[in-house]
Amino acid sequence: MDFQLTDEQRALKTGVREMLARRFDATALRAAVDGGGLDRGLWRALGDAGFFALRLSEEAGGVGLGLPEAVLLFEEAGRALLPGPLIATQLAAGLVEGAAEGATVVTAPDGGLVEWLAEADVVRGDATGAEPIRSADPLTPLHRLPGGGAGGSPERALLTAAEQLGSAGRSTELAVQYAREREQFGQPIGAFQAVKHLCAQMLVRTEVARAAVHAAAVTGDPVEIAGAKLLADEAAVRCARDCLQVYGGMGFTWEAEVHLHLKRAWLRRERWPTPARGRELQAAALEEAM
Amino acid sequence: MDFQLTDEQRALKTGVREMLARRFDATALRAAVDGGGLDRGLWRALGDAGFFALRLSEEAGGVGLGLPEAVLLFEEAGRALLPGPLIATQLAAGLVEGAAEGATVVTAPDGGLVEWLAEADVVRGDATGAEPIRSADPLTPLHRLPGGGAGGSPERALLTAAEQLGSAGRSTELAVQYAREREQFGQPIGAFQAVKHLCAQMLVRTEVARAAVHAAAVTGDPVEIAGAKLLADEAAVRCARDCLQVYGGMGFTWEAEVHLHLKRAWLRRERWPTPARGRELQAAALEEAM
Amino acid sequence: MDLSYTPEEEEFRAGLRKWLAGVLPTLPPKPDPLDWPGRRVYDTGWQRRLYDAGYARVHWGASATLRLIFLEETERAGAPYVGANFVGLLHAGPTIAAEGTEEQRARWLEPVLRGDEVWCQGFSEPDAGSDLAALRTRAVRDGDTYVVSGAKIWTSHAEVADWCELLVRTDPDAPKHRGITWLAMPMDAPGITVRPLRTLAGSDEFAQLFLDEVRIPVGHRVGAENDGWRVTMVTLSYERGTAFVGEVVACRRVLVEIARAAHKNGTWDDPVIRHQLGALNAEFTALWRLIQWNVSESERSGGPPGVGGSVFKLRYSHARQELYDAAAAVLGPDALDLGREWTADRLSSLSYTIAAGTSQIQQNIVAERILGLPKGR
Amino acid sequence: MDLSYTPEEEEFRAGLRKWLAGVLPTLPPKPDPLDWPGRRVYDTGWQRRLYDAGYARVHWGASATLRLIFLEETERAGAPYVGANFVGLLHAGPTIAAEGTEEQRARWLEPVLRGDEVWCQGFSEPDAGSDLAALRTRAVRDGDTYVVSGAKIWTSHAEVADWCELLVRTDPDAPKHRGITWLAMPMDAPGITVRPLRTLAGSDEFAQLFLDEVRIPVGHRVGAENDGWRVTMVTLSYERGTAFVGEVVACRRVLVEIARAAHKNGTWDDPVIRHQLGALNAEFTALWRLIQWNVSESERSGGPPGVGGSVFKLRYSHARQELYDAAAAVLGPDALDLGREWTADRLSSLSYTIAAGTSQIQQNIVAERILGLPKGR
Repeated sequence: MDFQLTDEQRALKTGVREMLARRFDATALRAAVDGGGLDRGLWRALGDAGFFALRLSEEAGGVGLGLPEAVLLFEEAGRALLPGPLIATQLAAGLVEGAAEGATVVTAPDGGLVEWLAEADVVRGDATGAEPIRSADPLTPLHRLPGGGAGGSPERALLTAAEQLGSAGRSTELAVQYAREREQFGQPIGAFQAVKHLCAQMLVRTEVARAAVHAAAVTGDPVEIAGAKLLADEAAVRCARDCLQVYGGMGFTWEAEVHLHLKRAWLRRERWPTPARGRELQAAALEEAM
Repeated sequence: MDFQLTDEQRALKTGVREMLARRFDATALRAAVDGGGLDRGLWRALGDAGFFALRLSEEAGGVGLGLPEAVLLFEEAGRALLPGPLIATQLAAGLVEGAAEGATVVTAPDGGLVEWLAEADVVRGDATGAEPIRSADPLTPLHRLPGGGAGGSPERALLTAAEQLGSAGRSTELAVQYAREREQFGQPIGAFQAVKHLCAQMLVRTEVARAAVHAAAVTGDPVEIAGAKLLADEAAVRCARDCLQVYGGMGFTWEAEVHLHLKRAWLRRERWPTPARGRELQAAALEEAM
Repeated sequence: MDLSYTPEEEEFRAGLRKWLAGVLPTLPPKPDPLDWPGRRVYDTGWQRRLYDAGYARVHWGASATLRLIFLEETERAGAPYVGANFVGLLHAGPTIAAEGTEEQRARWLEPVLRGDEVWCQGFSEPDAGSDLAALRTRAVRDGDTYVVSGAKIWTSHAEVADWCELLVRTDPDAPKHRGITWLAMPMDAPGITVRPLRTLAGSDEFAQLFLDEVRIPVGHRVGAENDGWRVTMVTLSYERGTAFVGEVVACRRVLVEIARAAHKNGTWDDPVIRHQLGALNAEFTALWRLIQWNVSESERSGGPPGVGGSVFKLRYSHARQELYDAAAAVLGPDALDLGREWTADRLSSLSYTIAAGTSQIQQNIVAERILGLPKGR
Repeated sequence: MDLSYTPEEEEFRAGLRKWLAGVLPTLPPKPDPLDWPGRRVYDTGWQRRLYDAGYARVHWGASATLRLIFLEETERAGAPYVGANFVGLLHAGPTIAAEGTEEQRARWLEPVLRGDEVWCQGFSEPDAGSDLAALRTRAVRDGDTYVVSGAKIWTSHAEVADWCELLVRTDPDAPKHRGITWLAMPMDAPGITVRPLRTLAGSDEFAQLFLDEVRIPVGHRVGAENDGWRVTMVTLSYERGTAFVGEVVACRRVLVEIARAAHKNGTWDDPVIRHQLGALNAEFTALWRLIQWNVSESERSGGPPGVGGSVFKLRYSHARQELYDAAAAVLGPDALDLGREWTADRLSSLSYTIAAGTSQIQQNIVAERILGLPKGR
């Protein structure tokens, strides 16, 4: 048993992070927030880098890696606030032409919502009757499906959890950095216990979620995945929330990155399984263990 | 509108506090904790002081006061950890001979439990099949009734809420006092924000519960009473819990007063309406307001 | 413990209700949220009607109980929000009423009550948020004028205000609380630049002010030079007092609406949701009672609301956020729809544990000033 | 990311399981909780069986993964708890193994592993709780002997221990962390008084030690004089590492039992209860994975578990309290019955956010040592 990342996994993570820092920097993020639509060039670049083909076998032209590696990728995507129907497109690789290469943008309904419906080339699943809504997340255009969301797939849930985990980590990082730099009452606010303990709890939530998400990626067990999403949802939402509290007024501006994490975390929490559904699934698992 | 206490109410509160300090001091408390049984002398003294006859009309030999005054009395009783079936006996005044004078000890089933069954002279209500249990609260012998608890009366609920409120206030007071005196790392622990904020939240919970309980005493409205008990239950349990955290190891000893408040608060929370039931009652009230 | 109102108070309430019922249908349509001049006209027009009907004076001078009834009834009736008159009626006005000279009161108070003049607030600065007293906007005396330079943030209605209540540093060498002065700055003075500031809710409700050698007459100073901190505390404790009355009434209404929405979409059948809403019902009932308690206390003491306001603010700001979290739980995916009123309100609610003193600062105040816990070294 | 075990590890697990299945039915009946000598006999007897079967060495020296498997399997099989051997195996033992001389290791380690000698701990003092380094028990050098006077608190198994790992102050003038020394005190030395200390759970599980000029040979010192703080930190970080493995396994079992009880008394039909238990299932699964992560990390670094143990402890202590709160919610009025196992366990769980570093202290550690936030002035 060695639950740490392998050297290859570390290298993959670093590579993706660097690629995203280059291809989706602060300026690109601002442009996306201000309603730039889906950046097809970036999508293609992601395809070229193997983002979508990651789990496709090498014979099929893919990278041939597994769920744990996909989780690392989506953590980085969540951390960078990368926009677009990333998960649906990766899951379509090998099934929908052009998806693996980043030439085709694929979306799919999830939890009563469809992301990027107007910009997608292919919709997997039934989006009949979808109506556009004014999305609370400036990085994700949304359509609302009539009726509630049906079930979902554990793989989608796991990759969503990975995005939440990356976002939670980033919110923690932002809060800590701000707490080190911002001075009030003659010292960095991070020297005050109230702020210190907020940050410590952010780290705890993130690390517990990380253990859950990584383990679920290794086992692929649907119950463990549902539990991982539950913890990752909570980590992402609460870390963004606490980061906002650490930032104070400065986090309340449109320019700060903080609110983007909160809104995206709220959105991902609506994907299957929602926390209420996740708790029911966990309870059902307990029932089986009786 | 003047929601503050009147001068008479203040005097009553002070009078009861002083009487309890005299008649039920630290030594008496320790004796009661160590299983002294019900102190009949104290019971009689409470009767003489008008504790039980408080709401009986003057014509009937009572004090002729109302629910708000009763609430102040039971706040003090909760604060002092006064043992015995106080509420059942006060509610029996004028109905059960000797109750008003403190000559008769009256108990009544509540929430699936009966307090002081073996020591009571009169039981109001059905205690058939009651079995003794090892009570978690060293100050209250308990019997368990078969089946769950039936409904209860708003008056009982209000007076229970008053006891919870008094206990919450006392836990807050204990924590603040300890935080001022206990030194660690070269300063009183109350100078650390973590401890400071625990204490501040204790006060907030207590004061919100106080507003709720006092208002419910004035209006006598059953829904408002149920809401007051919900808030007072939470204040009593969480303040005792936080007081324990402020005390650290020192609160974990049998000798410290802290645990007695926690255990009694847990017990009172089981009286009707329990928090779950209280939330349902509040939801039902919302439904009516629709 | 008396929650009943006097016959005079009941009469005031009945008269106000009747008046509101008559006047509200005659109001013009609400302006677009981005139309600042239109909002000013609308808000001050409403204030003028209140003034003419004799209700304007309820904001200061009158008893706290009458103010409570006024805020309760206007909110209940769906009357316009205080809006552009907020700073004038609830911040600058009370400050001038308490600390201004006879002449200053005569000059500034009446126009606020009549809706003739609008005030904005210039307290916070980018580097002085929680630590408000660390503000650095400088005022240098030049004869009978202060020359002011610096930057302010979180100013509402700056675009359409006539006056700005400004905190400036007049003595940079004094301990930080002792070198601050309160000035009334005319917003048409040369050297003022207003730049809109977008919030996370996507609104341009606030602005930044940039001040470049703005000249303000010494006669516009309220209180003594370097005594501005004390002068300001009057305003802030006022804000923590009855300023939220209308909001609590509104929250109780929203809670019923959320319950109605839950009935409609079936989530009411989920006990988890039902308990969440039930707990909030108890919470907001208690907060209403706490307001009544605070008002009674301030009536007795005769002064502005005490630190008890911090207790209220701590709990209310949290409860308001829980209310909109509950709304989101009921709405499910619809909570992501900005077209829903509660979605925007949920975003604004996030500022409640931050603005006008973060919850962390409020907890320090409660612990140190009410509970007497020592300051840390 | 590999959660599978090596063939050797699987073999170890299978062998242990088989051995446990054979040996557990042959154990004597459990002693009464108040019978300290009986408990010592029982606990050390079990340790001796482990030793004879070759499993004792798993506590130190062996890989953290083998220790993990050992703790998991013994707990799952319902084997006796470490009990009286706790301090020897998990505190004093690892300290001596890491910091003792060749001679000290030879003298003290084997008897612990064989269950021949029992250790207790003398760290905390009434005035040095969270601030452990403020301890005041004095040791004065007299030739090749330390003469020790003072008082210790929260000592388990003091009545039946052979040795006490003791922290004493040897240099009162040095900064508080630099004047502390670690000593092994024989419990039969003259001058030691043991007084039972009753906890809020009503048990006499702990004792206070009063030391009156107790003479301890210099050769019983582990590490250098005045270096005891560093020596001790090894022990404490060990405690925050894998010490809770068995408990997490036990918590997962208790959770299933609570669900069973909920089924039985009908509370399972209440979604509020069901969601509470479901959330705990996710929580304890994650805590188990976090343990595996921490063990992997310590295998890689080769040293004792790092500050990651604080992350685990913060979350676990809270989760354990939530577990027993959930049990109480399921039990309803029966939660007030001390005859129910969970009622007593709920009371003990209250110490988890306090003992071995309060949650407040742990959060400081996480914030300062992991996140690099500055210390307050």
